[in-house]
Amino acid sequence: MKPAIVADEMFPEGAGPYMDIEEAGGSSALLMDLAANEKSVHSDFFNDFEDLFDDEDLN
Amino acid sequence: MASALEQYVNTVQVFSSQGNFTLLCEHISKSAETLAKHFHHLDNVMGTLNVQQHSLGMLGILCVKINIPNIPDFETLFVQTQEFVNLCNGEQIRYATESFADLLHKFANNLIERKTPVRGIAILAKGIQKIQLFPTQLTSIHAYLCQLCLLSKNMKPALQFLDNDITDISREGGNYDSKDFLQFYYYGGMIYTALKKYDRALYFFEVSIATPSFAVSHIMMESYKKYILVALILQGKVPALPKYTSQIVARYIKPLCQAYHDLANAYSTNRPNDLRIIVSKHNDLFTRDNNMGLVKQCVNSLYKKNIQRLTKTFLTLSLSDMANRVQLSGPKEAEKYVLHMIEDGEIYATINQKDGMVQFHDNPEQYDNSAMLLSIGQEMQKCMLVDEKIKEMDREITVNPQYVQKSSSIHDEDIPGSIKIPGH
Amino acid sequence: MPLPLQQGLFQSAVEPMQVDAIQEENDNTEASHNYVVENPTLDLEQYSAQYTGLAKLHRLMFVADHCPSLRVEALRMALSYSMTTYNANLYQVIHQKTQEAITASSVLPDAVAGAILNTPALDTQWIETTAKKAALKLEKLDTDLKNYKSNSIKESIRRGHDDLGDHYLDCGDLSNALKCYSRARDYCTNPKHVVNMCLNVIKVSVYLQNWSHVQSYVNKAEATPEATEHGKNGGQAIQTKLKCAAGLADLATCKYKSAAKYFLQSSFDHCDFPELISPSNVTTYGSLCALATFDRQELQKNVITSSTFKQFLELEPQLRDILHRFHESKYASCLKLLGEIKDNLLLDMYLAPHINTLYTQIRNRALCQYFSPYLSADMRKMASAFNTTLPALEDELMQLILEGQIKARIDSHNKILYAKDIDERSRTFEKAVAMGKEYQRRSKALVLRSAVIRNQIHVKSPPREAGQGGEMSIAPGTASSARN
Amino acid sequence: MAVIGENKISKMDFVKLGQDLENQELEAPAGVATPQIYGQLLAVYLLQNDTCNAKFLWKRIPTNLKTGELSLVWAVGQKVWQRDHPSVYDTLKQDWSEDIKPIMTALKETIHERAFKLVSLAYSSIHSEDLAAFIGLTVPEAIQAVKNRGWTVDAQSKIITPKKPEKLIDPPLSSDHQLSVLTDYVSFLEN
Repeated sequence: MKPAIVADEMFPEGAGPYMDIEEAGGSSALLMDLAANEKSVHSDFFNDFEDLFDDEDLN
Repeated sequence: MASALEQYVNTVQVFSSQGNFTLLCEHISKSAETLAKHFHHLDNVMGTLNVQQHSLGMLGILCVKINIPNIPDFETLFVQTQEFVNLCNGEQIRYATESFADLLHKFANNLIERKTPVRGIAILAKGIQKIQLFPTQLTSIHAYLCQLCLLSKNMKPALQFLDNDITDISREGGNYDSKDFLQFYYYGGMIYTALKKYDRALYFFEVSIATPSFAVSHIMMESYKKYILVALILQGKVPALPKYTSQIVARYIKPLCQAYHDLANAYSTNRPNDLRIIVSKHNDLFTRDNNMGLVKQCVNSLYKKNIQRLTKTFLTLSLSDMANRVQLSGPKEAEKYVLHMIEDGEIYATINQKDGMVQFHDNPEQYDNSAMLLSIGQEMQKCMLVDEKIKEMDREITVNPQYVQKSSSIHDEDIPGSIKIPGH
Repeated sequence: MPLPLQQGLFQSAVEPMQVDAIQEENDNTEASHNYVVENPTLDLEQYSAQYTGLAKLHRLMFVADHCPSLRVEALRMALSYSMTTYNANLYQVIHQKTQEAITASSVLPDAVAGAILNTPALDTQWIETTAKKAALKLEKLDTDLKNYKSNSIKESIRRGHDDLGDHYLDCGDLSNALKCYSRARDYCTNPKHVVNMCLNVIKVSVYLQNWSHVQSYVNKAEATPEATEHGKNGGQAIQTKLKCAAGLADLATCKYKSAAKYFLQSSFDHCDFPELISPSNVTTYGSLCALATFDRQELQKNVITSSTFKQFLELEPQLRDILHRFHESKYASCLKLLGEIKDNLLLDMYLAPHINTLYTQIRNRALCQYFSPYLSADMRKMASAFNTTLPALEDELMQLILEGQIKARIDSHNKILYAKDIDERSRTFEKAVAMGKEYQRRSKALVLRSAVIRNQIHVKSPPREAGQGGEMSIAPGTASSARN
Repeated sequence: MAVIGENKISKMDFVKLGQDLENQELEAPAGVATPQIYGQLLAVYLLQNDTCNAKFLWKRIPTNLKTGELSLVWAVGQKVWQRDHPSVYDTLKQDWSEDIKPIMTALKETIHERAFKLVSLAYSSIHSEDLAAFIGLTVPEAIQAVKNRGWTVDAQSKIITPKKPEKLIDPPLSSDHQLSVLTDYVSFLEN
């Protein structure tokens, strides 16, 4: 599926490095690759905040 | 003082006075090792430099100091960094934004380790302003500022940066990374959520999720979870993501958030009991994700949504009927909900205690007064402003040599630079 | 969505079509397969007589599955009918079911019950001879076909395929039947043959419940010139078969309005399709779908005053009454009559999954029509007109208002329903303001996205490359490592 | 340090005061401000009905400082957050120190006024007991107060009929300015 992106059409040179991969029909292979290698990133990003959104927590 | 240090001071002074900052940066970068060797004397070196005239030289020293493991006298470094950020020359610093940002990142991390994140807020805020070319430029320091604000539970100082709609990103020597970007929008979304500015929060989470990606980012995944919850609180449903969202989201991130989809599905039945069942089913997971507070807000918002649905159907309704229909405990609780919703402008209604009825009204706004005209006018101005910005970008592209080359080689018949502007 | 898989259907080079296509779209109907009908007034003998072949067997088995009181009778009829076919497999299945049904309905131990209640014994000899006969016939037909092929007589080859298809169908081998029928396609020499081929494929596809297949072959047949005009009577008969099949496919895929239109185009005098559908089915399916989806004018013009459909309605006087009462706004008695025939309808294998949806739509339509001429209506009167209680009516109305089907508000205090005009002017303003906000939001996102792309921000697969760029790094080896 | 006397503060100054206090907190040595700063800022947030920021302020105050008057201010904050009007007035009944007295006095007035506005917006009739609790007065006081505002009180049932809030007066528009703005719009839309 060709991504219909308004902004990307405006920056062909900027979009190049990765848009080409998708448009070349390589996206499915890429995704398989992802699944096989468990390519997850940022798993160590700082998210150690307590629950800041509890309306009943007034202490 | 070792002669190497004297030479450093000398070079800094000479190059600075000549205004040869590119060469100076190169030199400073080469001197880092030497400086580190003599770190006991660095404070003396700093004493010989002028913070305004020799900002890059100072920065070089501070970067070395902050990189020393187990910083011996952090308090001194804190004061030095504070003074430096407040007084340094922004024009010089912009020759080394990467190092400046790095200094502040490590500085922030040190404060976090020392459990005093609040002390960094004012300094990072100042630092952002020093290296920004204009207020809508995003730097990597933004994310750290948001992190400090969240950690110290002092959200307000971040708003002056969050409220600016970003139009450009500081490259910081090519070091600006998607992680900085995602963190800024995720933390920013959290800050807006904490302050109950849900509309803006939703936008921030959406930006995070729609970032181009080729791997599963945990930041995007956490953003997606909160996106669902905030969307339910704000709109009572989960809107579709922008169509340019990466396929990674649909293929990998969505399946990893099944509990949140279950929640959204239960919400869409409009039945609070169904929702409660799902909440208790996934109670542990929501709590582990630190999202239980938001989940509870979702449950509460479903009652409100159901009351809003009643206003679309009824002219009058007794409070006890209302309590029955929306599964509240009784007329007292129903009255409380109605009262709060009237106060927040979420419904238009009046309570008649004499007979225990609620009367629902239409929005009293008739769009026939000058206050409304003014406000529509202001909205119009904003649209025109953003439209102008897009046109300007369009013009820039039209004259971009690469674009011209590419578009003329592919389709000769295409008119270059015709952007599809949403809504036109 | 099963659609992408279907694309393969016409692409395969060897076989013109794939047979084991998935049963699609059946999941959007009501899932309750385990209901039980207690008190039907169905005359099974008469019902069964309307169908032949697999239609008869499938329908009888469906009745048996859902109606305990008719189970044994239905299975016995199916069992004896199956012995007139070559379908030994189905015979054994039905036999097994019959035995179970008889035992279950009795309190006696199995063996005793079998003897006393006259359970038919499994006719192993029949099974054997049938299998043998079937094999012999298959062999003969196969040889014939080979001969035709070697002589290259197109018409004979076509007939050979058709005969083979008929035989497979008789044996209950649907996939091979479909293959043979569709292979005949290449040997069609005139439009009549094409239509014939289509009808064969349609028939098997209905048995397979492959509705998209049914629809596409109906289209194919209808696109064949002359075929439908050719010989006035024959043409109308074919037309009616096609309309019925299309109606069935649309009903099964919940396109009720379109289904109604197809059924209404059937010609009563040429409605002869016992392998699929009876004239009384056409009446029922057509009436209910029309009631659920037509507005007053459509109902008047296309159903009530339609001279062809009038003939159909003579078959089902109850439905004729229901239609007239609905049209005369006698909703209470109309809905009551609908309730009375519901049990029988639940025993119809094609209608049963849609009954609740259709009934709800009919009721909602009635509620909307009742209120349409009023500015305000007394809900007490309305409740009695619809044979319901005030709270239940309030619930129904609430749902209809929320769905936008009735533009009104409920005064629950005085139990009055008020028509509600929408203030178009305010709504336009509201919309404009909302659009402005959305425009700003999307434009901001666009500007930001362009910045993201300009700066090549995207989540990369690990490991991360070292930063490179125009600016100098003062502190060595720090910036990039620190933030990861 | 913002030391404020009872009479030195006008309503408009609260915004400025809040900003000063926020900065003082950020500049505080070792990241911990004085109870006085926290107390005043908390009270100002409540006055501005900025309950979110009030809540987070309370959450970031070091535990050892969450005592005395500071905790009393947050007792008010809790009730404001929960929109428990009758209890708000109870918690407000304190002998506040000079540091925050002017803010708390203003807060009480604001809440009282807010309650009046809400009742007139949300009720077409209300029992006098409920109203009294809502605006923090005794029933006779409340009846007198609403009579002063021109609301009607049923002598027998003591049910009160609030007067609807007046529509805001439309700001006048200069037609010259309007014309030029409209011209802009039209040219924008035509492009």
